[in-house]
Amino acid sequence: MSLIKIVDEPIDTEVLTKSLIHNEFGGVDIFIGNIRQYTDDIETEKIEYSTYKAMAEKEMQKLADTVLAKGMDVVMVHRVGELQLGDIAVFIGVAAPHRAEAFENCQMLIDSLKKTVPIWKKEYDKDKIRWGGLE
Amino acid sequence: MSLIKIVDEPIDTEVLTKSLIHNEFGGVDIFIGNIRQYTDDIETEKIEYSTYKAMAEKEMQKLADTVLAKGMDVVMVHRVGELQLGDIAVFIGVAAPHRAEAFENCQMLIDSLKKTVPIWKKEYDKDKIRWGGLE
Amino acid sequence: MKVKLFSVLAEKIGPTIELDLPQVFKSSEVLDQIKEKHPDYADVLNQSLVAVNEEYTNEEDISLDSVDEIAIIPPVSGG
Amino acid sequence: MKVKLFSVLAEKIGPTIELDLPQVFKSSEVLDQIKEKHPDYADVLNQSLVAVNEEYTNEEDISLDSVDEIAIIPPVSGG
Repeated sequence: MSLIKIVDEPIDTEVLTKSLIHNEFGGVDIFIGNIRQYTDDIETEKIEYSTYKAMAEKEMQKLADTVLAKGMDVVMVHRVGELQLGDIAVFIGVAAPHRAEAFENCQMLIDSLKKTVPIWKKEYDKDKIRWGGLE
Repeated sequence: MSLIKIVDEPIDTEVLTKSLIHNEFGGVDIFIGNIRQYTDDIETEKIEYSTYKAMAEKEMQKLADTVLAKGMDVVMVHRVGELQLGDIAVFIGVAAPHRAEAFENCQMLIDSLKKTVPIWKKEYDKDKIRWGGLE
Repeated sequence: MKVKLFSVLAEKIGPTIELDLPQVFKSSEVLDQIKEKHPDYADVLNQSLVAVNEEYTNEEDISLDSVDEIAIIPPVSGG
Repeated sequence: MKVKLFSVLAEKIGPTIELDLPQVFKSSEVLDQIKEKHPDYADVLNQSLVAVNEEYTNEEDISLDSVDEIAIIPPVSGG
């Protein structure tokens, strides 16, 4: 029972984790991305995520479908809005018969999400505001 | 605050997950192994895990130390005793500044645990009892 | 045609921008029209993609009749 | 010297087995002594390692004086 969505409330890791435990599958890999205080010397105070929601959920579903088609279960949830230090921005989980597949596909999903899903961060750093992704 | 142990009670994924969310780290990878009903045509009814506890915790700590030494956080918890279908046998989590390291080290820890940590399974399958690991 | 803007473009220019698009066009023409109106954001626009009906476009011809929604997608940075 | 057994060996033979070990020995001698007493489990013992003081041993000489605990480690199967 896959779950793919963008939310504007805190991500409930417990509910999402439990949804990935199935008798048919023996291995679950989960990636959680949370708001980090320091990136090298830059100190972050908060991050505002925005999205083009309908398209973002479509793009997330496309990514998930490639994994679901291989018979695994997938959860992909991204939070938007204003997030504080330590808040969870993204939760990606893959349940698979074999653990190597779970790891491989979970990593592929987060790597791909960062490339194709229309979500943007506005990072409030101590020295200035930074827009994610821009060169 | 790493946590390395063998327990004989259900594994609380929520507490362990929360313990891996730190402001210093942005990426957490978690592996969860649960009792699977079918392995190809073999139907499992339950699994009894036993351990040489003192040595197992030492071996788990050695594995964790290699990751802790790289500045990451690590949780490794293995449950022993009688586990039913869907029960969680093992929870391994790595929190790291960068997600690639989290994935890589989490996978290394579960792969290594399966090779060196003295824990054994007695699998009650529908057709017969199987002892894990034996050739 | 109202074109949706997001991220830094939405904040600086507004959530949408009205463009006058021909019957058949390419995504580059959409970006060019916005650059003309807002040359200050040429740099962001040069890094952006165009989505039509919630799908990324490349260099194909786009027929205005088939367009329900156009959006400018600056480099994404989720996760 | 009481040697600890685990897994299938513990279930079939018992949680410990009493062996008479010389002052200096190798891990293979521990396994050989058990195989002699329980030839039925030679196959499992051939796949097992020996731990001394909760550490895996290889082919080094082991001095009985330094031994607090010996255990036979059948192939592990956690996870």
